Formats: sequence, structure tokens, C-alpha cells
Amino acid sequence: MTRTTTDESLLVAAHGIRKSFPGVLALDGVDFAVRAGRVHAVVGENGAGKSTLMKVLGGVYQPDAGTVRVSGKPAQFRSPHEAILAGISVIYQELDLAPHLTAAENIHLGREPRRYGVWTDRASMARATAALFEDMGMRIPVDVPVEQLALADRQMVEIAKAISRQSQVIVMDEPTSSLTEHEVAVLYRIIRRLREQGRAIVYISHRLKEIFDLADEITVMRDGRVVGGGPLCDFDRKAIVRLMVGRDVQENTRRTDQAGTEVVLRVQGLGLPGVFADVSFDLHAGETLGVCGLAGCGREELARAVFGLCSYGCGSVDLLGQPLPADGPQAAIRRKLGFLSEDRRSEGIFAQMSVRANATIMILRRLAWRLVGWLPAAAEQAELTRHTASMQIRYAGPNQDVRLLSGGNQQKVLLARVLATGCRVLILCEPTRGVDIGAKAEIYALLRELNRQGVAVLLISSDLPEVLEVCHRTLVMYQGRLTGNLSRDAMSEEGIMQCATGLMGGAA
Amino acid sequence: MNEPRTAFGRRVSAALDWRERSVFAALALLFLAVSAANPRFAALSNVLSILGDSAYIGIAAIGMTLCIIFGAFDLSIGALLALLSVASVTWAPHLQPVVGTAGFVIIVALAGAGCGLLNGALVAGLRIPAFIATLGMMYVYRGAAFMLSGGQDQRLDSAWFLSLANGDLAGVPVVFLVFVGLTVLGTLLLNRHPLGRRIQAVGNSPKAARAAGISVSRTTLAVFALVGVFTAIAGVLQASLLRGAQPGRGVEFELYVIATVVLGGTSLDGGKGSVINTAAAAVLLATLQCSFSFLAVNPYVQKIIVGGVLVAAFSMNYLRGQVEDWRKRRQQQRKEASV
Amino acid sequence: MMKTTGALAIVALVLATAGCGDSKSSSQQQIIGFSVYDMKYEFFQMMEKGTRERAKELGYGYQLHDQKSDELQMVSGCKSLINQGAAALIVSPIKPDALGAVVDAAQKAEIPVVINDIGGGGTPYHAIIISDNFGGGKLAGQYVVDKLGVGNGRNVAILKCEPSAIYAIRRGEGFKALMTSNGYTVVAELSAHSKTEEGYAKMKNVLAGTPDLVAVFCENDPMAVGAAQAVAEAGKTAQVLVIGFNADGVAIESIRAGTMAATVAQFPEQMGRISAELTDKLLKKQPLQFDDVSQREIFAPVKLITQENLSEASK
Amino acid sequence: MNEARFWRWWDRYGLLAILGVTVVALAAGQPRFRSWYTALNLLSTSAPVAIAGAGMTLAITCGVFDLSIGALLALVSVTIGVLVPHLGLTGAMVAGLAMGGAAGLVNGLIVTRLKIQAFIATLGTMLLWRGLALWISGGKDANLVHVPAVKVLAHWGWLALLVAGTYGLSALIYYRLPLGLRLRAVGSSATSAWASGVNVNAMTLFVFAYVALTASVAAAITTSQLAIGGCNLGVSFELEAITVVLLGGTALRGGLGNLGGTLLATALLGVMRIGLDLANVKDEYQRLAIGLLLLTALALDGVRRARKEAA
Repeated sequence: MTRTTTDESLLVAAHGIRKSFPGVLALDGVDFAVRAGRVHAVVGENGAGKSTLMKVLGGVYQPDAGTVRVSGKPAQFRSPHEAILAGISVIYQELDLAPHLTAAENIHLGREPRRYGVWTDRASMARATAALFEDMGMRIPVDVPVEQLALADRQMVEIAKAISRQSQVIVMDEPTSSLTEHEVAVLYRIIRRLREQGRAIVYISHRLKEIFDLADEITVMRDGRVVGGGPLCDFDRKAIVRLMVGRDVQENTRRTDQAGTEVVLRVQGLGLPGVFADVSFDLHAGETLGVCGLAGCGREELARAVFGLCSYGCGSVDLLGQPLPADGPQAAIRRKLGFLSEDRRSEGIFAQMSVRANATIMILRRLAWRLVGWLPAAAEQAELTRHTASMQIRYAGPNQDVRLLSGGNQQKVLLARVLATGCRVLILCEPTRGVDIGAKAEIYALLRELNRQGVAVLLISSDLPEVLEVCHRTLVMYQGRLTGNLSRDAMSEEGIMQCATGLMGGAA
Repeated sequence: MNEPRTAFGRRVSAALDWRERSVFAALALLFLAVSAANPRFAALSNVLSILGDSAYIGIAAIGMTLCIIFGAFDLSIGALLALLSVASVTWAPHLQPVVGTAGFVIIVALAGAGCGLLNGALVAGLRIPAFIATLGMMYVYRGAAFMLSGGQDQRLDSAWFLSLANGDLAGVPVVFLVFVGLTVLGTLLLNRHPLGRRIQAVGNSPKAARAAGISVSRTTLAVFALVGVFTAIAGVLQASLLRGAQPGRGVEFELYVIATVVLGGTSLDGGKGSVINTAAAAVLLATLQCSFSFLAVNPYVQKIIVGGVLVAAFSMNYLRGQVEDWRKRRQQQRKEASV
Repeated sequence: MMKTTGALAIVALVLATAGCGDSKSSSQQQIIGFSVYDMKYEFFQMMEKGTRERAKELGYGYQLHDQKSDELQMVSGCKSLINQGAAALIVSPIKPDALGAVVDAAQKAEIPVVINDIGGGGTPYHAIIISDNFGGGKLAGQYVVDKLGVGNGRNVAILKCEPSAIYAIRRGEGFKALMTSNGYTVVAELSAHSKTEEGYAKMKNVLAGTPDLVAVFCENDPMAVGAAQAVAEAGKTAQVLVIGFNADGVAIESIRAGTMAATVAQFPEQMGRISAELTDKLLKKQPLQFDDVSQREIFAPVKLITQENLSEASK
Repeated sequence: MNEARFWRWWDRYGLLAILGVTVVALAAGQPRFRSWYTALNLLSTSAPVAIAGAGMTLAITCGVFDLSIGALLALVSVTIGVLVPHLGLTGAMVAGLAMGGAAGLVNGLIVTRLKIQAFIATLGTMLLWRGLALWISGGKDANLVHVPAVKVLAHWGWLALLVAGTYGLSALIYYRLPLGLRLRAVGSSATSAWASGVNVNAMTLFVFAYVALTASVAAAITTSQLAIGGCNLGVSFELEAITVVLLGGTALRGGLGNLGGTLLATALLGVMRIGLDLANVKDEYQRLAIGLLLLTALALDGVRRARKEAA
């Protein structure tokens, strides 16, 4: 644990930060200090608490316990604005710009330059923004509404907004996730210049290469706690990866059963410009195939393209032997392909509908009487109890709103919903994110049972132990390309992480 | 609360769940208060006439409840009501001898569905926000109503037509029975029919609905068609009561209908609502209106009272929602801690 | 959870206590129920004043219902008056065609129905006080002829109420009939929906279309007041005669100020008093003398009010 | 002219083109149309809607719909009518404006404190203001024809000044003041505005007060034009104001205000009404013509949105 030094050069010092959300403890007593003129990298798996820590520093969340000191003085941020006034600017992963406003307006929102103290000085706003972009070496139009800019440009506008605030501490959460090589180089130059100006940069990224290029200090987090840190020179890649995944790596139970041989899903040369390219793999009956990779590597988009939620540029998808046309989810569902999104809240549950309604939403046509369309409550209840038994879903009553269930129970209801359609191939994105340990085990047991029944599962997950325990085989993606295809024996957390951080090509 | 064992037990306890039914509580309180002030208010004949009056806005409010649960508004139902009642009065003499009374009502309902589909097509096809599309169609339907009637009021008092709204079964006005029937139908459609589930699903989250294989555009067309049907039925019954149709009818009708739905507790953000509560809110507003004449309330003050009640009731939903969430979450935590 | 219905309950109780004052009329007294078109118009406020005062003078209880220009309210309001045990019903209907439901309910309760102005809708009412709208229109036309002589092609215009106000249509027809028979040409007939601001806007357009207009007849006073201001702004108050209908207070002042030339007065307060007297006779089973027995009509006089006889306009 | 350039041209000049075509057509068809009178009539009949439309444009840009401005127009007019004998004309008008602004703030407080959606909250206050107007005036219009200089605001000079002043002030706020930028930010994305330190509630309160003030100015003009304190004025005035903002092209999701569009749309509707009146067109056909105009505008907007998404 790094000692908390109290000398003046400490711009921001957080001590003993705790933060919990219903059902999950996000931060468990975290100490974190940032020194002027240093780039401080923060690494850790998804869900390790990095983003939550930054949102606490940035004033979005208020900590349950612990204190935050800004250059020695204790500080309380009730809103991002107060954090900004205290000199801390945070660039969040999900961009937060007003789409209808232009780049110049977004950057100067809240602190518009004034002429004679009253009028917005649009000219100087445009000039300052153009100079900023020039200085950053970027050619982004200043007076075009942000919604018309490319994703990469929007990311750079977000970065420019933070920089222009003359903040002492600038936090960047996955800044390069949608940038091209050229833009990444520009970011490097900007960060180095900020460092010379004596500012502190907190840099969150999965790409170890970038960390080794830029950072002076590093903090490694896991499961809401700081598990290691200090000057970067004391660490090498393997040490960091081991810290990132270093659970007391007890030999978790690997899949012993054999997957089937019949190919149920064949994807050939799938590509979507700028997101993922040239992805090919086969999925066999009764097999669980993991797809790993760090945020922004294109695995979620790949899953959505296969299911038909978004279109793909080139390549083909064959389901159970026939080609699957890419014209929307209905066709895929009819052809027995199931899909659960990683964003349970906005693309999964129907929050204000009952547990029973959520479970049976996809099989209403089968349950309802032919002509009248009447949905007998008994038939629905029977369908629900059939799944409840196998998955031990705990809820107060079938008519209880789903939003009042715990994360684990909500996920089970969604699984019940998609399995009720009798799908032969199931695509799951982050099925156990924000799920308590007990529910996780039950979900893994369910996946094994499904495999036994011949259902194939494509598991998109960043929970490495889960992938090792549940998958027969694992693909790894880095910046839109398949960089690893590891069989069960070759699978290890370090191996996967090496491929995921783009360090070496993984052997098949 | 203890867990009722049988499915029926669970359903009854849900129905009587006092928090959901605060509109009924308000209705009972208002009725008792006014009856105390003027005993004649509680006379059976008066109660029946109140129930009859509540049907006209109530029936249209059922369709609007489905639309608001779906997450949209339909501002064109006032003008559509005028157009459909004028159309039904002009077509009646030719159609009724051929298809009979029931057939006639079905045809008018289908015409309503047709106009509803037009609204739905604008929203789903051209992706115009429902608010703008229906505001535009309001002007078009109003113009069409005046065109069809040449600006003049249409008159029709053939016996079969009048029996629609003025008949009564064992004393109870047929209109109210139709209203109760449609409320039950609406509730069953919402809770016990695939379309109702799809409407709630899209209202909760269009993205999740699409991922669950629900066709959002087809559901949009269905919802707006339903709004058209319920508006058509309300239009025919009003024409029957008033023995004719007026192209200028139904100005601000859509605003009162939306107020009734929100008074019933359906939230404007969509996703959750109850047809029965809307029906109770319709009866509550009719009772309030009737109580004004029983209590000889100054006509101008009446508008102030109705406005005040609406604003108070709308804030009530928000406050009640907060309290309910907090209590249910606390209950949930206690359950998880004990398990 | 009574707390959540708190606000609504309080409103109900306040309403009950506030209202119970005058509705506690002595029980044995017979109540006359009056359902009025819309209390927002001055004409009907005067009618209600006359009905109420005369009914109380005759020793009856009195109960008012405001239809607020809504046919549905008319039907439900009249039924609730019957349910309140009204011994007799007086109605000034917004929609005479829809009176059937009201008269049927009254017959079932065996109580007499007296219609006050607007129209009877061909229903079996006991009596109707009707002011001669067609005649009133002709009176206005006659005033123009008296002031300007024979038409020989000069232009006049008519501002009509909303198309659904069928009683007002007869006023316009009366005026048009007399004007055309005297050689005037009616060059424009536009609807201003009984709104003052629309009367103003339509008049400006009519003047733009026919600068040599000599007279405009508005089917009610709110539109006439607006039209008069439009004419004044064009500086043509001397050239254009602006005539209204109903003799609302606001029109009387405009005539006194000279912006309006004349208005056709009905005497709503007097009509109200007559309706109360007719109801009194019906309740006492006394015979009524009608001006037109077949239609059971009693004509209420209409009178032209100009600057000269302004005093007579006061009811 | 390829597809994209056409739409970009349409965004800027489409409405102007339709207005031009309508004026030319009417001028050709109606000899009377080609006169000074028409321009003056357009100004005096459309001034109230234009002024309230400016306020409503800012409101919709900030994501707020105010249905109560029609009833507010009547309430302010009645207040002016009642106060003229005590405070004189100017005093009464200033008091009326103040009361209108206060009513707007009440709307804002209901929406921000009770967390009710603007649309449904103002539906409630619409009834409140209408009831108050009738109650204060006892249902009788106060005739101000005897009040000296009551017609002051009816003069085209004042009308032009007030319309220009309102649009000038609104444009100043909208384009020149930081306030305008923050309003558009709140309408476009309230979370990003909050994160950038914009006080979202204050913006909502300002917008409600501003649209109420513009409605009060419209009330003062109407009161002066008709020389009455009218308790029945402004029926469906709010719908007219919302319609001209829609026709003017403000995207309904807020954040994309278009003051020029609103002014042009008001002029277009005004010109159409004058033309149809001159042609003595019956009421029902006038309604249909305006309905079809709005429908074509909607359809074009929908097609443009579909094109943009497809591209």
C-alpha cells in the first residue's frame, strides 16, 4: 500500500474512499494520491472500480466514507462543476457533449469569454478553440454542431474541453478507445506538454503499451481495492498483469467436457469499417466460446452485428447451416439465435414491468390462445416457475416490478426470457457484470447445463476467471482484430491479457 | 405482507393494494363530502347520470392511456372526434339499413382505426415526433370535419341512433355499461394480451424492446389505431346523445383526456399505467363537475378549482412515486438481508 | 397511505363547506333550475340575473348550472338539475338540436321545461321565449337604409359567429335579405368566431378588400367592438356604420363613444323575468297566452339602440 | 444541385421561398392584395403571435412547452382593464407585465420544485389563469374606449418597434449572451449542461418568465388594439404560438432554436389568412389550407430526418 505523503506537491490526495451501489461494493477503502507534473496511470480489469474512483474525484458521486484533499485542504464536491472549480477536470468514457452545440460552444459552455463583461465574445471563442485545435495538431471544424462530427473528433473535443479549463488535475478515462494512430500520437504530445506545465494527468487505459510510453507512476486496482502501485520503473509488464489478475490463483475448475463437432454458427470475414475487421470463427454445438478484449476492442459491436442489431460492412454469417440475412433481430430470433446485451438497465429489463411479464415477453405468441390472443395467467406462471426452479430466482411475487430485484436476479430473469424461445445459439454480453458471487456460480452452472443440452454459447466477457472457468475456447480481440484464439489448455489469464493488450500474437 | 397462497388471492390483494387505488379513495371522499353538503347528490338517479357523463371522456381516455404508456401523445383526438361524429351522422342513413346498428358502429370504429394508422405512419414511417405529427393532424382533421359538414351542424334523430347513448338496461345507462366493458377490455388488452405487453415494453425502453425482437414500428401503428378506435366510439356515442354532430366539437378535448389519464396515475414518461385508474379519474372529474352545480359554486371559481386539483394531483403522482420507491426498496433490502 | 390522497380530500372538503351556504334553501320551497349557455358572455349574465330575481320574488328556490358552451355539459347539467329535485327547468341551450335528451328526462320526471332564446330544436317543450333574430337582422338593415338611403350598389359586409351558432345565422340572413332587397351588395361574409380580436383582424382585411364599404353587421357585440376599433384605426368611423347585436355593456359604451353606430338589443334580463313568470304559471297549471300558439312561442321584443336612445338600452 | 446541398439550402431559405411564392400568387390573384394596407394589416394582426412566438422559441429551445400563455393573455388584459382607472394607462400596462412575469415564475416553480413535466403543469395553470381572469372581471369586458391614448400601441410604429424589439432582444439573448448558449445546452442535453456548471433550474425559471413576459406584451398590444380588458381573449393563442415555432423549424428535441424561422412562419400564416379573407373563402376551407400547409412542412421535415439518418 503506498504511504500517503502529505507534502505540498500532492495536488489531490484521497484517503479511505468507500462507495457501494445496491448489491455491489464498488470502492473498498481506496487511497490515491496525484503529484504535480506527473502522469499517473491507473490500470485494472473492467469493474475493478477505476471509473467509480474517477467519478468520485470528479464530483459525480459522493463517497460513502473517506476524504478528498485538494493541495492539502479537505474538499467536498456536490457536482462536477465544483470539482472543476477546485481544478479537477475529468473526461468520462461515455462522451458528454451537447449534440446541437458546436465544438467551440461545448468547450466554453459555463465559462464563455465575454466582451465588455456582457456579450459572448463568439469571435474570441472561435479563435481560442481553433488555436487549441491547432496547438493539438487537429483539424476539427469549430462551428459545426458536434453531432455531425466523427466519433474520434468528438473525443478530441472532449479532451480539448478539459485542457482549456486550466485545471491542475486532468483525468482521462480510456481516452484512446476510438482514436486512430495519428490522433493517439497527438494525445501523447499534449500529455507530455501538460506534464511540463506542472499539471497532474491521471491516465486510465488497458493498453499497457501506452502506459509504458507515458506514465511516471502506476496504481493497480482490483475488486474495488488498490493492490499495488508506485513508480512505473519498479514494474514490468508481467508484474502489472499478475497484479491485475493476481487472485490467489487457485486452480479454478476448467471445463472437462468435450464440445460437439457440428458447426452451428460460422462467421467469415466479418467487418465494420472503423470498428472491427476480418473476423472469422466457428461455434460448435454444446460449446462455450469466449470473446475477450479490453474496452473498445469491438467485441460488443461484433456480437450486435451477428444478431442483427447493427449492420456490418462485409463478410457473412451462417446459422445452423443457412446464411443469416442482416435485416434486424426478428429474423435471428426466429432462426433460434438468442442475445443479451451488456447494458442490462437500458437494453435488457423492462424496469416497470413485472417479473412474469419480463420473463415471457418473447414467447407471448406461443402462450396466447390462437384467435383471441388471450394470455392465460396460469400458462405464464407455469413458464416462469419452470425457469425459476432451475435458476433459483428470488423475488417477492410474480407481479413485483423487476427494477426492485438485485442485479443477479434481474440477469436470471433475462436468461429465462431468452431461453424460453428455445434458442440453439446464445450470445451473452457481460452476463455477470454487477452480479453477486452466489448468483454468478448459479449462472455458470446454468451455462454448463445448456452446453450439455447442445446449446452453443458465445460469451463476450471481460471477467477473465469466468472465461477460464466456463469456456471451451477463447478468442481475444485488440483494436478490432482477432489477436488470439486460445484452446482450453493454452488459456490463462496472463495469456489472454497479453493478447488483449496487443503485446504478442496468441497461438491458436 | 403475508404471501397469499392462491393465484386468485394474489390478484385480489394486488387489486385492493391501497397505494395503487388512491384515485378511488379520492373519488369516495369527494362523493361523501358533497353528499353530506347536499343529500340529493347521493340519489341513485344522480349517481347514474354522473356515471353516464363520465363515459364520454372516459372511453377516449382508455385509448390515450395505452398511447401514454407507449410513451407518446395524440393531440389530434379532439379534431378526430369531431370528424368521426360528423362522418357517422352523414353516413348513418345510407349505412345502417344495410349493415344494421352494430355493423354501423364497427364501420365507424374502423374509420377511426384508419385515421389512427395515418398518425402512426407519420410517427413510425417518417419518424416525426408524435407530439408534432398529431398537432399537425389536428388541423387537418378539423378542416376535414368542417369540409365534410360544410360548416353546418348535422342532425340525426332516428330511433336506432338515439338508442345508442340514451338507452338503459335496468336503469343503468347503456353508455356506462359500454364504458365499463371497454375499460375491462382495455385492461385485459394491456395486461393479458401480447400487444399490451409490447406497448408496455416499448414504453419502458424501445432499445430493450428491439433487442427482444419486438417490432417498434408495428407496435406504433397498432397503438395509434387503437387510439383512433376508442375516439371513434366516444364520437359516435356523443353524436347519439346530442342527436347530431358538430364540426366545431371537441376543442381542447385532447387536453382534458390527457389530464384525466395523468390524474389516474399513469406517468407521462411511459412504461407504467392502469386503465382502471384512468376510468376512475374520469368518474372523479365528472363527479367534481356535477358537484359544482349541486353546491352552486360560482362558475368562474369552478375553472380555478379544476386547475388547482389537476396541478395538485400531478404533483401527487411524483411524490407518491418517490414514497413508493423508497418503501419498496427498503422492503427489498430487508428481504435480501433475511434470505 | 391516506396521506397520498390528502390534497384531493382537502379540496373536496373545502368545496363542500364553501358551497353549502345558499344551497340550503328551505325544503318545502319548489326549486326552479336554470341551465345557462355560458356565463362568460354578458348577455347571459343579464338573463340569469333576471331569471334569478324574478324566481325569488315569486317565492321559488333557484339553482343555476353553467353549460360553458359545451353541449355535453348542457345535457349532463340539466339532468343533474332534475336530479336535484328541480320543480321546473329553464334552459337557454347552446345546441337546441341536443335538447331531446333533456326534454325526455324532464318528461320522465314530470316537470315543465321552458326554453329561453336560441331555439327549441323541435322538442316537446312547454314554452319558448324567442327573440326575433331574423327580425333583429332586418332591423339592423333598416337602420342602414334609414341612414344612407337606397343602396344602388354600395358595399356592405357581415361578420358571422362560429358556424355552429345556428341562432346567430338567422341574424345575418335577416340583415342580408333586407340589404339585397334595398340594392346593397353584401361583398363579404367572414366568420370571426364571436372573438373580439378576430372581429378586429377580419374587419381590417374586409376594409383592405373593399375600401368603399359603407356598413358592417356583426352577429354579436364582442365582434362588433373589435370591428369598430379596426374601422376607427382606418379613420373611417364616419364612412362605415358598425352594427352589433345583444347590446352588451361594452357595446353600449362604444356607441356612446361613437365608434359603433348601433346594436340590436334583446332584453335578456326581461326575457329572464318572463321565463320565471311562465314557469310560475305552468307550475300553478294556469293557461299561457302565446304569440304563436302552434310553436308555443312568446316573442321577446328586439329594439335598435343608437346614440339617440342609449338610455332605453339599460335593462 | 445534389441532395445534401438542396437540404442545406432548404434549411436556410425554404420557408422564405414558400412565403415568396404565396405573396406572389396572392398578389397576382388579388388586385387588392398589392397595397400598403396589406402590409399594415399583416403587422397589426400578426404582431401578438409573432412576439409570443419569440418567447416560445426560446422556451422550446430549452425543452419547455407553455400551454398557459393563451389564458395568461386574458388575465393580463383584464388586469390592465381593472387598473387603468387607478394607475393610468402606462401604470396599468407595467403592472400587467409584472403580473404576467410573476405568473411565468409560478409556472417555473411548479415545474422545477414539484418535478412535473412542463406540458402537463401548464395545462393545469391554463385553467387557473382562465378562471382568475373571469373571476377578477366578473365575466364582463372592461371597455377602455374612453381612456385617452388607449390606442397608442395599436399604431403601426409601436407595433413595428415592439416586434423588432422583442426579436432583437431574443436574438441578443439567444446568439450574443452566454445565457442563450446555456439555454440551448439545457435543451440539447441537460446532463452535459449540469456537468459544465449550468444551473438547469435557473434556466427553466428564466425561460418560463420570458415566454410569459412576451405573452404579456402581446396582451398589452391586444388590449390597446381592441380598447377593452377582455376576459375571453387568447382562446387557443398558445396553440398558434407553438404552431408557428414548429413551422419555423425548431427541432422538437430543443437545442435548435430558429428565431428567423418563427418570424417567417408567423408572416406566412398571416399572409395566407389575409389572402383567404380577401378571397372571401369560407371558414372550413381556411382551416383545411392551414392544416395541409403544416402537414407538408411536417412531411418534408420527416423526409429530411430520414435522409440524414440514411446518409
